Amino acid sequence: MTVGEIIFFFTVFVTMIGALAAVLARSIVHALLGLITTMFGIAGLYVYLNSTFLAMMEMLVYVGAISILIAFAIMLLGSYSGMSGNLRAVGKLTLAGGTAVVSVYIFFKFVLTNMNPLSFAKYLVTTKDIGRVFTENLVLPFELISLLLVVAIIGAVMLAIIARNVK
Amino acid sequence: MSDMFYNNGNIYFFVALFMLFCGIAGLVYRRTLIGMLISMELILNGAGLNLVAINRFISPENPYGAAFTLIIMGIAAAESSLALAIIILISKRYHHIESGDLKELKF
Amino acid sequence: MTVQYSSFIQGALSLLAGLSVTIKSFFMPVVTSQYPREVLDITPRFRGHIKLLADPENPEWAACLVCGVCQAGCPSHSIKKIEGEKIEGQKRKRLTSFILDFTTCSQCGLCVENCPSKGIGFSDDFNLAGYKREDFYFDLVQEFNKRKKSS
Amino acid sequence: MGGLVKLLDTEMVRLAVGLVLALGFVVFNALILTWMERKVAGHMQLRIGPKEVGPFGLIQPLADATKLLGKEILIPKAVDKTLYYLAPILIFIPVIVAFVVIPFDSYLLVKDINVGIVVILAFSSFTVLSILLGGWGSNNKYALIGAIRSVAQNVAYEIPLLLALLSIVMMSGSLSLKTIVEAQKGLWYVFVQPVAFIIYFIASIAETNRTPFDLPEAESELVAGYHTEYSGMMFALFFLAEYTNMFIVSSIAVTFFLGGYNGPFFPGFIWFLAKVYFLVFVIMWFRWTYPRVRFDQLLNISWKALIPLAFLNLLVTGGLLKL
Amino acid sequence: MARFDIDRFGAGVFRPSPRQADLMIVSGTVTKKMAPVLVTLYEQMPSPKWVIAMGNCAISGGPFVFEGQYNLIEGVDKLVPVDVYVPGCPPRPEGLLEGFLKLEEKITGKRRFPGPVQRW
Amino acid sequence: MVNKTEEELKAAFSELTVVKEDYNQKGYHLSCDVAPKDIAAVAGFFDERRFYLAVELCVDYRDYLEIVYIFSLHMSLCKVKITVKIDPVKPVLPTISGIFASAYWYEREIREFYGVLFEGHPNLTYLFLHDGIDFYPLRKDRIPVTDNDKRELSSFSPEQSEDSLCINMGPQHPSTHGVLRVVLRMNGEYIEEAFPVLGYLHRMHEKMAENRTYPQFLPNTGRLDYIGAMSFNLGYVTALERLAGITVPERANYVRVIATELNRISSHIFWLGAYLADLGALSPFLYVFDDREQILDVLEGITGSRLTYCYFRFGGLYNDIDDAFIAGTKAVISRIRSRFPLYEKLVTGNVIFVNRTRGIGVIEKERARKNAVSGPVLRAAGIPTDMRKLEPYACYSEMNFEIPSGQRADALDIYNIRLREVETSLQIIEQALAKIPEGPFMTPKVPKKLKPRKGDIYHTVETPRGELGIYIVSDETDRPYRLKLRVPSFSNLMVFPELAKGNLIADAVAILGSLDLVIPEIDR
Repeated sequence: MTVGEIIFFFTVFVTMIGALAAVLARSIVHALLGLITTMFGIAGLYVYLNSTFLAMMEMLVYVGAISILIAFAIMLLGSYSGMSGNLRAVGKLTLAGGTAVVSVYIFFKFVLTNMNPLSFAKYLVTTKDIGRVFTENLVLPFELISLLLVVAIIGAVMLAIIARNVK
Repeated sequence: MSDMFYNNGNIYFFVALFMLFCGIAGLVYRRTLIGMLISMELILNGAGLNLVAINRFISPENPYGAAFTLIIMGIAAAESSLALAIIILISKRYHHIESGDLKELKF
Repeated sequence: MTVQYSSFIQGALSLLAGLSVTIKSFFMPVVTSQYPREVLDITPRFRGHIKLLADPENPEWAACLVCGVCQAGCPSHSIKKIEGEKIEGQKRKRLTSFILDFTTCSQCGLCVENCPSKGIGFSDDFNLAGYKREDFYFDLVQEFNKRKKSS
Repeated sequence: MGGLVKLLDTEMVRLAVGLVLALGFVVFNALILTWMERKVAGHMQLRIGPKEVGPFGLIQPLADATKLLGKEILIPKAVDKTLYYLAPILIFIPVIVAFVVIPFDSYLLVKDINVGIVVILAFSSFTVLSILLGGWGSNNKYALIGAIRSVAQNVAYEIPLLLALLSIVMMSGSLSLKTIVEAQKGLWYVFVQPVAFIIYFIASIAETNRTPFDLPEAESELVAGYHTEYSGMMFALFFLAEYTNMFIVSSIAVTFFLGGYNGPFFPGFIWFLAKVYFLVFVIMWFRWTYPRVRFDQLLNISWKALIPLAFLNLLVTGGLLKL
Repeated sequence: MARFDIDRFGAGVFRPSPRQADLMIVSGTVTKKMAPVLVTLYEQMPSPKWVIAMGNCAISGGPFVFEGQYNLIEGVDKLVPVDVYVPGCPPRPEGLLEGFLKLEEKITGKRRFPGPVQRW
Repeated sequence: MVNKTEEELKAAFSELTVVKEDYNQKGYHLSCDVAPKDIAAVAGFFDERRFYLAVELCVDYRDYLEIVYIFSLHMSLCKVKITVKIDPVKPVLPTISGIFASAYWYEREIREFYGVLFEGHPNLTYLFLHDGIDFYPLRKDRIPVTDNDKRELSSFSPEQSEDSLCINMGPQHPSTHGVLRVVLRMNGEYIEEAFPVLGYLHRMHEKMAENRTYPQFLPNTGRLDYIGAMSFNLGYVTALERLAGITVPERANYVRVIATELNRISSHIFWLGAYLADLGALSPFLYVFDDREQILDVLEGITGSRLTYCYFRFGGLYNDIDDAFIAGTKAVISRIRSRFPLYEKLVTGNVIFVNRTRGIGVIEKERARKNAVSGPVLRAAGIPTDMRKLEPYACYSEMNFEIPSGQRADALDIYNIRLREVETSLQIIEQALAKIPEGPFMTPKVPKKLKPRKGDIYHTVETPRGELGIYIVSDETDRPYRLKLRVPSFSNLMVFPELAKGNLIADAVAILGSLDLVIPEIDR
C-alpha cells in the first residue's frame, strides 16, 4: 500500500465514523460534528475522484453554509434542541438489526458481485468543464436551481416575519 | 495503476450506501427535527458521492455527475435553510421541536 | 435603498478625519514619563504619610509635645501609640514612641493641621510598596533619629 | 544530493515541508504582530508601548508566549470537553491551508492549486465553526452570545467578500492565485476595481473580528466573547489564529488587488510582505481609532450597503468585460 | 494611564476574562457582599497567579474601619493570598508601578531598577 | 411659588399645619407633618404640581421613626419637607413608589436599613446589604432582623423562563467601571428587563458619619466620588457652614469655585474617555487622560493629592493658592480649548459614534421628573436645572454663565451637554480668575470642636453628575445625629431599568455609560 492508499482508507474510515456519529451521538451538537466529519471525508473522496473543485464546493457549501446554519439554529433554540425524545432500547435494536440485514443483503447482492475494477481514465474534472456542461446542456436545471434558491430565500424571509409575530 | 484501491468504484458505492442507511436510520431514530435534518443531509451527501463516482467510472469525459452534485448542493442549501426557518417557528409556537407531537398542520 | 448616499459620504469623511487624528498622534512625541528611569517632581505640598519634624529651638528633639491631639483627631485611628518620657530639667516631655499604621491612613492631613506644636509634616514618600502589611507600621521616632543622623 | 532534490520534488514531501514552514511562520508572524499592535497602539496613544523587555520591547511577545505556555490549563467544570478541546484545534485548519496556496513569491509557493482562492474560502468557514463550537462548548452565556454574533457576522460578510473577489476572478479569468498575480504585472487591480477593494477590505476586517467590527469579543459587552472560558495555551491558539487571519486576509488583498509579489528592485517576497504588513497596519490603525458598531448596524452595513454595491460592481464588471 | 504607561513593562494588555489573567489588582474596599465574588474570581484565574492589594482600603479596610462596622472585610489578605501591598489612599501611579517592580523582583528574584529612595 | 404652594396645600388638606421655614437656615421653604395614612394623597398632590421627589429618608429618634420626603421643583426654587412619624416597634407605612418612581429604591433602602415595611411596595429585597446581616444597621439601637423579615429581604434573584436567559453584568464586568451588578434578562440579544443590584462597595458612609466628628468626616467626602471629589467636599463644607453659621472669606469662595470647576472639567473629560472606551474606542481614553493629567497636576499643586483632595475646610481652605496655580489654571484653560477640535474630529463627528448614541436611552421630561434624575442627564432632557443657578452657593451668584440644555434627550445629547458644560466651566474659571480678591483664605474663628445648633438642613450643590443633597440633623453635639446624602448617580441609575428595556445589550452599555455612574457614590 502506498501513502496515498493509506490516506484514502483513512478518509473512508473517517466518513463512515462521522456518519455513525451523526446518527448515534446523544448530544445534537456532537451529531452535527459527526456530520461535519462526514462532509470532510466526502470532500476527500471527491479529491480522489479527480474533482478538486467539487471537493472545495462541498467544503464551502456543506461545512461553510449548511452545517453552520444548523449549528446556529441549535444555539438559537438552546434548551429545546436537547437530546430528549430518542427511541428506547427495543426500538434501537430493531432499527439496527433491520438496517444491518438490508444493507448486508444489498452489499452482497449488488456491490460485491461486481468487484472488477471499472475502466479508469485520467480525466481531471476542471472548473471549466463543469461550467461548460452547465451552460451547454444543463441550462434548464441550472436556472431552476437559481429559481429554487430565490424561492427559498423568500420563503425563509416570510417565515422569519411570521416568527417575529409569534409570541 | 489500475489496481489501486481508490480506483475501485465499489468502495465509493459502499460508502454512499452506508451513508444512505445511516441517514434512513437517523430519520427513524431521531425524534427532534434538527436530528432528522442532519440525517437528511447525510442522505443527500451519499447521493452526491454516488453520482460523482458513477460519472467518474462510467463516462469520465462528461462531468454531468459533478454538475448534478452541484445541483444537489443547491437543493440542500435551500432545503436546510427553509427547514431551519420552520423549525425555529415551531419552537416558538410549541416550545419544543419533537416531530412526534406535531399534529396540527395549520399554524 | 435606506442608506442615503450623501450621509454615506459624509460618514466616510468623518471616518477619515478620525484616522487623521490618530496618525498624527502616531508621529507625535510621547507624553508619558518613564517612571523608574525618570522620576517626576513631587509637589512640595504632597500629602504622603506623616513624619516628625524637628523642634526649631532644639534640633535634637522632635517638636512633638506628646499631647495626643493628632491621635484624638485622626478619623481612622491610624496613630496607634504616642508615648513620651519626662526628662529632668525640661519643660516638656520627650517623644519616645510614635507608631503610625499607614495602612488605615487616609492622608487627609487633619493631624498635621491640628498639631499645636507644628511637629508633624508630610513626607515625600510617594512610591511605597511592600510584601507585608506590617511593612507599613511606621515607627516615626526611629525614622526621625535616622534622618537626624544622616543630615 | 540528487536524491534529496528528488525527494523534495515529491508532492507529499513538498507539502510536508511547506506545512512545517507555514506553522513556523504562523508563530513568528503572531509574535511580530502582537509586538506591532502594541507599538502602534502605544504611539497612537502618545505613549511608547513595550520597551523594557529586550531592545524596543522586541522580546516582549516571546516572554508573553513563554508565560502562556507555562500557565495552568484550567478546564471549567461545566464545559463540553469534546467541543472545548476541538475548537482551538479546528481554528488552525484554515490558517494552515491558506499558507499552502498563498504565493509569497513566484517560487515561494507550496502548491499552485488551480482553484486556489476557492480553497482558502472553503476552509475559512472552519474559523467560524470553531468559534461556534468553542462558544457552545464553554457553557458560558457570554461565550454563547459571542459565538452567535460571530456566526451572524461572518455569514453576512462572507457574501460581499466573495462577490468582491469574484469580480477580480472575472477579470483575470482564473481561480489560481499565481495567475492572478502574474496578470497584475502591469497594472494593479486596485486601480481598476477600487470599489471591489474597499468592499473586500471592509468585509475582511469584519471576517477577522477586528474593531470596528469586533462584536464577538466586545469586551465592554461580552467580557471576552467566545473565548471567555479559555485560558493559557488554549487561549493562545485562538489568539494566534486571530493574528494569522489578519495576515491572511491582508495577503489575499495584496494578491488580488495590490499586485502580490510584483515590484521593482527588491525580491518579490519582500514586496509581498511589505504590502501585507502595511495593510495589517491599516487594520490596526482602524482599531485604535474607531468605536465599535452596534450589532444591527453591523448587519445593516453588510446587507444594505455592501452586498448591493458588490452586486452592482459585479454587473458593471461583467458588462465592461463583454464590451 | 496617560502618563505612566505600564505597557512599557509589557503589562498593558487588558484581558477582560479572569481565565486569561495573571494578576489581580484589588483596588478598592472589599465588602462582605463582594467577598464571595472576589474569591470566585481568584479561583477562576489559572495559576501561576498573583494579587496586588492596591490602596489602603484593600490592604486593611483603610479609613472605613470603625467600631461597629458591619460590611467590610478588613484586608484582602483575609480572603486571598496577597503578594504585594501598595499603600496610599489612593496610591500615586508611581506606587503601583513600584508594586509591579516589586512583584517582578519577587518572581524573578532580582531587581532591574534601583529601588526607591526613602525620602521622608 | 412658595406662597402659592402653601395656600394650595392648606386648601387641599385642611387638617395639616404647614410651617413656613427660614430657607437660609434650613434649605427648604415649607415643612409639614403628615399622618401615615395621608402620605399617598400628599404625594399625589405634589405629583400633580410637577414636583419631584428629591429624597426620601428616615431618621431614628428612638421614640419614633421619622420618614422625611423632600419635594422640589425643577425650574423655580420651592422645597417642601414632608415628615411622617411612625411607630419604631412595628414600623409600617404606605408606599408612594407608585406615584414617584424614585421612591422605589429609596423605600427599599429604608426597608433594609431601618426595617420600615412599605405596604404595597412590589419588591422589598436587599438593595445594598448582603444576606447575612442580622440587624438593621442605621437604627440607633440594635434591632435584630426577624427570621421572617430575613426571608423576605434575602437577595433578589430574577425568575428564569425557558425563553430567556439571565446575564449577570458585573460585579466585575468591564463596562460597569466598578462593582455595579446588573442582572439582565435577555431574549436573544434584546433585554427584557434589567435589575441593578447595588451594594458591592457599600462602605457605610452614613453610619460612619454618626460615629465621627464633623471635621473627621471630611476625608470621606473625597472618597464618595473619587472623580469629582471637590464638589462633594464643597457640598459638605457649605452645608455645615450654613448649619453652623460660619462665614467664609471672599477669596476662599473664589478659590473654591475655581477648584471645583477644574475638578468638574476633569470629571467630564474623564467620563468622555471612559464612555468611548465602553463603546470600543480606546485611544480617546488615553488622549483624555493626557488632558486630565494637566488638571490633576494643577490641583495636586495646591491640595497635595491627586484624587481625594479634601481641600476645603469649614470656614475656608486647607491652604492658600499660589501663582503657580493661577498660571497652571490658565494653561489648562487654553489647552482644553485647543483640544475641542480634536474631540470634534475624533468623536463628535464620527459616524459610528453618532449612530451608536443617537436615539438611545431617551429620557423624556416626565420620566426624568418621576425618577428624579439630575445633572447633565436632566439637562439633556430639556430641563435646564442647575443648582449653581437655582440656589447658588459659594460665589456662583456672581458668575455669569449659561446652562446648556438638550432637545432629543438621548445619549448623544448627554454627550453634547457634557462637552458644553466643560466650556461653561472654563468660562466660570476665567471669570473667577479675573475677579479673585486678595485677603485671608480662612475665617479666623472656627471652633475646634464644632457644635452646630439643633435642627436640620437640606443643602444641595451641583456635582459633575448632578444634584447632591446633604441632609444633616444636628443634636448640638460634635457629631451629626443623622447625615443623609442624596447622591446624583443613585437617582440617575434608577432610570436605567426603564431605559434598557427592549434594547440591545450594546445599547444597555451605551446607556449605562452615558449616565456617568460612580459606584462608590451610589453605594455610599
